[in-house]
Amino acid sequence: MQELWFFLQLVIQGLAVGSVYALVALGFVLIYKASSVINFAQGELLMVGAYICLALLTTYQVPFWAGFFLTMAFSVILALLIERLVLRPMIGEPAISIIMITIGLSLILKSVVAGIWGTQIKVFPAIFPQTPVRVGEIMVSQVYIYTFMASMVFLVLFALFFKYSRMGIAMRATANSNQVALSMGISVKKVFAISWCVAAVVSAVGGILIGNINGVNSTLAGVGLKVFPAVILGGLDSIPGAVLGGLIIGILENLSGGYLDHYFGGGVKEVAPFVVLVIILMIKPYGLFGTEEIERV
Amino acid sequence: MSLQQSGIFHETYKEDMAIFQTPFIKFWMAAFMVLLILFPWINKPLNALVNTNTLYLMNLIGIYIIGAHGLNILTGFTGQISLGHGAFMGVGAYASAILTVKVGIPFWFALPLAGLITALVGMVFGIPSLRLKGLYLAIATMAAQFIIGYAMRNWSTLTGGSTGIVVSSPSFFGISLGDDRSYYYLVYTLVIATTLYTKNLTRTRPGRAFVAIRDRYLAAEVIGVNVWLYRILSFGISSFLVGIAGSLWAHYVLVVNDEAFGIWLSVQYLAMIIIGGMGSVLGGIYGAVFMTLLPILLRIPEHALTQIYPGVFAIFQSMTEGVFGLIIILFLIFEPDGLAARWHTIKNYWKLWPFSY
Amino acid sequence: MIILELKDIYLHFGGIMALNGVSLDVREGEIFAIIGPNGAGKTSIFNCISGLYSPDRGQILYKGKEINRLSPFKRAQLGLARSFQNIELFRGMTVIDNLMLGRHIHMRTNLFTGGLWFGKARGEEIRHREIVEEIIDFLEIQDIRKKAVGTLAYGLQKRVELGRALALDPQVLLLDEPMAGMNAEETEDMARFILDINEERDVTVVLIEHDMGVVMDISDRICTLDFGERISMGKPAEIQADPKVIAAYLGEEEL
Amino acid sequence: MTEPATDTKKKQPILSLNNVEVIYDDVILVLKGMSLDVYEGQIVALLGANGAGKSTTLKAISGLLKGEEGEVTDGSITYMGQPIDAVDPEKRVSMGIFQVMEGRRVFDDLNVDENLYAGAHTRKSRSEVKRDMEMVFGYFPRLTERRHTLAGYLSGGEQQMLAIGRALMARPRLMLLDEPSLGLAPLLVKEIFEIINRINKEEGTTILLVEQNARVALSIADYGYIMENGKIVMDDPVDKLKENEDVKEFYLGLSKVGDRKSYRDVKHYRRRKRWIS
Amino acid sequence: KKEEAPKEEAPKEPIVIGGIFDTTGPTSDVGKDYAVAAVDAAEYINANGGVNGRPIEIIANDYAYKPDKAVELYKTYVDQGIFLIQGWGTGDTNALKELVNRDQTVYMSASYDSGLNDPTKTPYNFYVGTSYGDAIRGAMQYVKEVGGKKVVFIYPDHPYGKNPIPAGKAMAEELGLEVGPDQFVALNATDAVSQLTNMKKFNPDWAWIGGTTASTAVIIKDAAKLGLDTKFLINVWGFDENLPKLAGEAANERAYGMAPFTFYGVDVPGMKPILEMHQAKHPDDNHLVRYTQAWVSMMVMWDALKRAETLDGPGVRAALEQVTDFDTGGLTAAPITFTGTDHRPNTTLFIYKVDSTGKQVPVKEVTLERRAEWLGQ
Ligand SMILES: Nc1ncnc2c1ncn2[C@@H]1O[C@H](COP(=O)(O)OP(=O)(O)OP(=O)(O)O)[C@@H](O)[C@H]1O
Ligand SMILES: Nc1ncnc2c1ncn2[C@@H]1O[C@H](COP(=O)(O)OP(=O)(O)OP(=O)(O)O)[C@@H](O)[C@H]1O
Ligand SMILES: [Mg+2]
Ligand SMILES: [Mg+2]
Repeated sequence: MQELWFFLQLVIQGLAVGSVYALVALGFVLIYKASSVINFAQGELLMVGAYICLALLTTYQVPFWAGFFLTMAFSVILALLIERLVLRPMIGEPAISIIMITIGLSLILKSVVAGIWGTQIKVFPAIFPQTPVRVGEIMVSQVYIYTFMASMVFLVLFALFFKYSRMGIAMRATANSNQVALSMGISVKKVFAISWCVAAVVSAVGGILIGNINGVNSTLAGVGLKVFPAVILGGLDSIPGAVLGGLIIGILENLSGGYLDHYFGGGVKEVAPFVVLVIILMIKPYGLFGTEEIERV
Repeated sequence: MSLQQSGIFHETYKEDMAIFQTPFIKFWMAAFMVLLILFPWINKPLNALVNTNTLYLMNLIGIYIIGAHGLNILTGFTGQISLGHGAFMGVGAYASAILTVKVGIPFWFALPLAGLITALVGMVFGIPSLRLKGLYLAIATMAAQFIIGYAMRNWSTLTGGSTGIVVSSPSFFGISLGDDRSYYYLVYTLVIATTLYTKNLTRTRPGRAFVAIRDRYLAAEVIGVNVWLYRILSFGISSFLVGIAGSLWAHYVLVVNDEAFGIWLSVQYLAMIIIGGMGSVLGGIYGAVFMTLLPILLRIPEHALTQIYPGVFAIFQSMTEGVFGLIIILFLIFEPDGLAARWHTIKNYWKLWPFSY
Repeated sequence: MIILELKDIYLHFGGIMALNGVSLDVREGEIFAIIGPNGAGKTSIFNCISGLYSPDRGQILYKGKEINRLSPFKRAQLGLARSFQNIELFRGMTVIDNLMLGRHIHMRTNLFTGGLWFGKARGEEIRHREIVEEIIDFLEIQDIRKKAVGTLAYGLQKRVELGRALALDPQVLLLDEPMAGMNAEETEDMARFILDINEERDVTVVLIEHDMGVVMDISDRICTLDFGERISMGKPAEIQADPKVIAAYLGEEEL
Repeated sequence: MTEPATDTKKKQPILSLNNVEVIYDDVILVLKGMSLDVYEGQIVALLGANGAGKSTTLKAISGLLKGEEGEVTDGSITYMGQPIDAVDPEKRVSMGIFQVMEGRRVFDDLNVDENLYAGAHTRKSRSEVKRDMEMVFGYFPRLTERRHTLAGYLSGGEQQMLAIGRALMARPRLMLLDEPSLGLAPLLVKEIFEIINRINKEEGTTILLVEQNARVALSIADYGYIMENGKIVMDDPVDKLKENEDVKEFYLGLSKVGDRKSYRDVKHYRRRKRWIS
Repeated sequence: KKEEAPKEEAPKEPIVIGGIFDTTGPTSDVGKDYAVAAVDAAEYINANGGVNGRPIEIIANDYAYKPDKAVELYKTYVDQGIFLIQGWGTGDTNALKELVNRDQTVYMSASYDSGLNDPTKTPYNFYVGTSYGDAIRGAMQYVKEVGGKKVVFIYPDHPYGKNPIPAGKAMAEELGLEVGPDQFVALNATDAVSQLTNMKKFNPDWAWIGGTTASTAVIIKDAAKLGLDTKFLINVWGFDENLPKLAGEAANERAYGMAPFTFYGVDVPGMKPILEMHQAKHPDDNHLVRYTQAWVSMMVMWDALKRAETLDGPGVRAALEQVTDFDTGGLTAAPITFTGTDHRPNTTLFIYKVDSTGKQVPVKEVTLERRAEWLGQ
């Protein structure tokens, strides 16, 4: 019995943490789907969002909801700036250069944040009720429940958006070929701008939620790295894949931490997802839901 | 209009295939070699200027050049992005350290062996490349990065765990290569050898097959390239070189510790070849120089500022990383094809000058 | 003698039957054309022959031996070369390098000798370079030999692609719409090249082409496909007169 | 340059290129003073050998050069009386210029329907788009059965149909067609040109047509330009052009006497005649 | 000798000290404060007569916690003739120990790794905080004293976390404590539920945490969430002024810190100059105990420099080895003593706890024997 509770606790906690990953992965996939850009600065966007909200709430004493929306507004502005200054000049350049650009971007964001707010950990004022929810012997913080809900809402919104909206189709077209999209009158700039804005907003939401869990400092951006196994597992360009991938990685981490760490001396939690990832990829090379690259001649 | 330079006619294909085609280039190449040989004896004034040990820097640059050639073969030529080369370099470093310290093999055997071991490990982690494409493969190599990193930390009996292994400097017929100057000659002998090797490889059959796989693997297969084999070979040769770099690194820095071979190193390697110019042998060199020098150069103004306002130095330090990022971005915006390409366009321009069009 | 034979080939993609029991045979030394409406399955036949698709059912015989299970590169080594409908050149490389790649199967340089260069590798490079230059002369593309193919005009790329296939020294050359995108004069050149390849180099040519002027003129035999099925096969004159072919493909107008 | 046909003489051209120079990669000069006028409602054919710069000309007009390291360095392009050199390519589409790019550039990862929707990106009314979509499927029944297939899996000809269908979805004012007949079966070539003719006559769409199949092209065009090596070397109303001996020989594939010859009879490597060399 | 960026009107050439700090890397949350303090202390030293009239100058460079960067900086310093270094982490200090030994460079680290205090192995390494090994032994001793029976060790997969564990286990065994299965929580962990759930099965009275403040807060919060009764003893880098803020109420009466140093701002004589410096230079900044740690290291170094017979590595080392009962003005739990055979600064530390109101208060001072067999362990 106790073993069962133990297992369930691990799974539930995995789901909880996984929903954080899912949220970040969503923003990531969004950018990828719209522009085939692999965004290495996803974690930094999240961190910036968290810091902005924190500054608003603590330094400027803004009430939570106002602070929340101001943070969203700021994220949009930041995304527009990034798009205008950094990505637009790169339209039409090879994907790998753009990847590198986002790495450069992550360095800048990180150092600006460190320059403004320092590197010490800051604590979020408690926004969500602190008492964990309890089911039997299982306990989950409420923040995670909100995170889970947020990722589900975004999941549905994005999936519909890409399938049916004019802009959604334009975005996928752009990802396929900037050049041809341009020839359709699709504004590649606009597509980039919108996708970055939305991704920044999603990330900021994620940042605020995660910030609430453990406070905010520069290592927060590290969550960005978790995104890779998640999205690849789900399939790079799949919205449901991102969410599912995030959840699976969360669960995997917790289960391997709970059952294997003991035998291997720590750190299994961090690598186990990658091992599973490689195995799954060998069976399904495009992840669970990723679209296959078309290879006909 | 053809881009072939006018005025030079090759009578044989042999001449047409030579690396240095004009006396002009040959002359400068020779001058450069002389400078390279003399450098350890004339670097002192430079040290004070940039406030660092330039010989140390040169050695690091040399080591990274070898590694960058490796990654360039895999990513630049074969088109398979690797985010695991930091770890592969670590494999080379650990292999060499274990072989010399624990097994007791002399450095001169450990060096090529480390290369081979890394090649083997690289090929194992290259197996997914038979099925995975593009970014999926890139992330699979990132998995290699984390898995190897984990092994380095946790396989304590072999790797000394998180403390690492302390190694000693190699010696050459009784002469210790422990100081920067003699190590310099060791490193640069290998830099030249690997550079020539890479250049030659990429302009002959295997290199062309690599590029063919990068550009269009289906077509490559149809014209008779064993895509499978060459993908794995590319991983192998690429890891071999980076393993050599790792071994050199280990015997220079004298301590092997997993922290040095994290994902950041992989990213840096990638940055080197992107900034230098992918698929260009010179590109690997430019990139390694650029990525190693830039942070050092950035320290100069920071250092000056620290002297003036000692209290605020921390802010500047956090900024240098940002400036580093900024320069990478500016660089890619203004020179998306890398330094080697810039050189290429300039060269083309001058070839045709004054009739540029 | 029959050099290449397809026996009852079936191939489907999801609900689409791309090939529906196609059989055909190509005789050594002839120019054999495959025609048919768009989406009839012509390119799919090529893909089956060169090993990019594996048919659901049926046999592919080359010189009497079944090659169904061979991987594409092995088939190339046996003497099957092809060009593609959507040009599949190595865009980043120069024309020379593209053609040198055509020589890949005839070369032996490996990771060691290649890296060392002097000695074996250089000699081999020079020998094969001579062969490649010959092809360049033959196709009259001397002035672009050092250009990156990605920047060449469409028509020239087609020519380079032909050159690359030729460099394999094939016994059977599969050409997928070699005349597409060419004006009358260039079509004429291309036709001439194909004829020369066929006559002087003794290469069997299998041709997919929509330019009926060329097809009817240079091919020895023609096979017509529609909806994955062979609707006729025979001499050009027979095909031209076949009402089924006219209805499905040629249209009423005279050529 | 000869004067354009008399009936269009007074009108302002809808599109005019004046001495345009285009350079690729900062060094390769491809268009060397290209001039050309297209009048509203016309079908204008642009012919020329491989590498003459036809596609480059179209890309200069639609603004798609930038993505290929190309640049208009001299001269001006005017559309409806306004210089458009500084206008972004996507803006030019909303101004009514639409290019069908060479080599069937469909969106591989989108299905046929979505490709068509993407073509209609600049249009507002959903119901009209729906209607036009049915029209396109009417033109190309082959596409109807492949509606939900990803475009990347289509055969070459099917992709070409899709590329043209996509252009129809945009309802442009000036359509730039780069080798629309590429890879299409003879029957379909005829149909396509009929469609082109029809949208020109019925919708009044102006068309600039680059086509290697000169016979068909000249059969529907009003006016023709022949370019070589980055310049226009000849331009005339079609009727006149068709009578030109050189055009007959090099573009229509007719020998001096005017009948067809066999390729097997062509002796090796005649010296080509070129207008400039 | 190099003379770059000389201080204006400096009477004499400054003594240059190399700094290898983490101000941007993963430990920069504490590293920055440490670096600032080192620079401030140099200024204080110069204002108070310097080293027999000669000013000192500290070159504060960031190595972002990368060992190879540290080696590079180190080599650069040595090349410039520098023989005295203020360094930082466990990984890099260990990485450098061979070189340090070879070059006879005095290396004062912020890593209190016990492996660095045996002069027969690392004659040029010094530090001023109670070693991690002694801290963990002290913790076990305390557990025994308050009647604890079962302990578990929680630490990251990282030299700082791992190195002292064998010492802790040996001590626990010696004292007859029951040791449960180790738990591993990464420094950047965002939750520790799986580990704590695992630990719950053993249900220890006390658990040792060998992480940094951030991961410690995570552990403590999750422990509270899971309703564990276990109390935590936290190593020096995991217990500072930020902990109660981060962990909130969860830390109250649950978090105990092993503290070799007096917290920033506590009213002891040694804190006076620190506070003055703070007022003068950056009154708005907010400092942690890390500031004190760097300050003490600099003060001990100053003391040795003043007494050094020759201003080079061996000279300063000899002077440091003569430091006897150095009075830190209450900044450390006990005075500092080095000898030629023992580089353990002291074996005494405070145990702080977070009380029920969230304040960090000292509860006890533990002193260990200076057993010879514990040297370097
Ligand atoms: N991206 C590019 N970079 C460099 N040169 C280019 C580029 N695109 C085209 N060119 C060159 O410009 C010239 C004209 O090319 P263009 O594609 O316009 O020819 P075209 O007349 O359309 O030929 P075709 O009939 O074969 O399509 C060619 O010589 C080609 O090599
Ligand atoms: N890999 C694939 N996946 C799905 N459908 C495919 C694939 N390959 C071919 N098809 C379908 O099979 C049919 C035959 O295609 P194929 O390319 O052989 O036609 P084709 O005769 O070459 O036509 P065209 O003259 O237009 O090139 C087409 O309807 C095409 O859409
Ligand atoms: Mg086809
Ligand atoms: Mg063209």
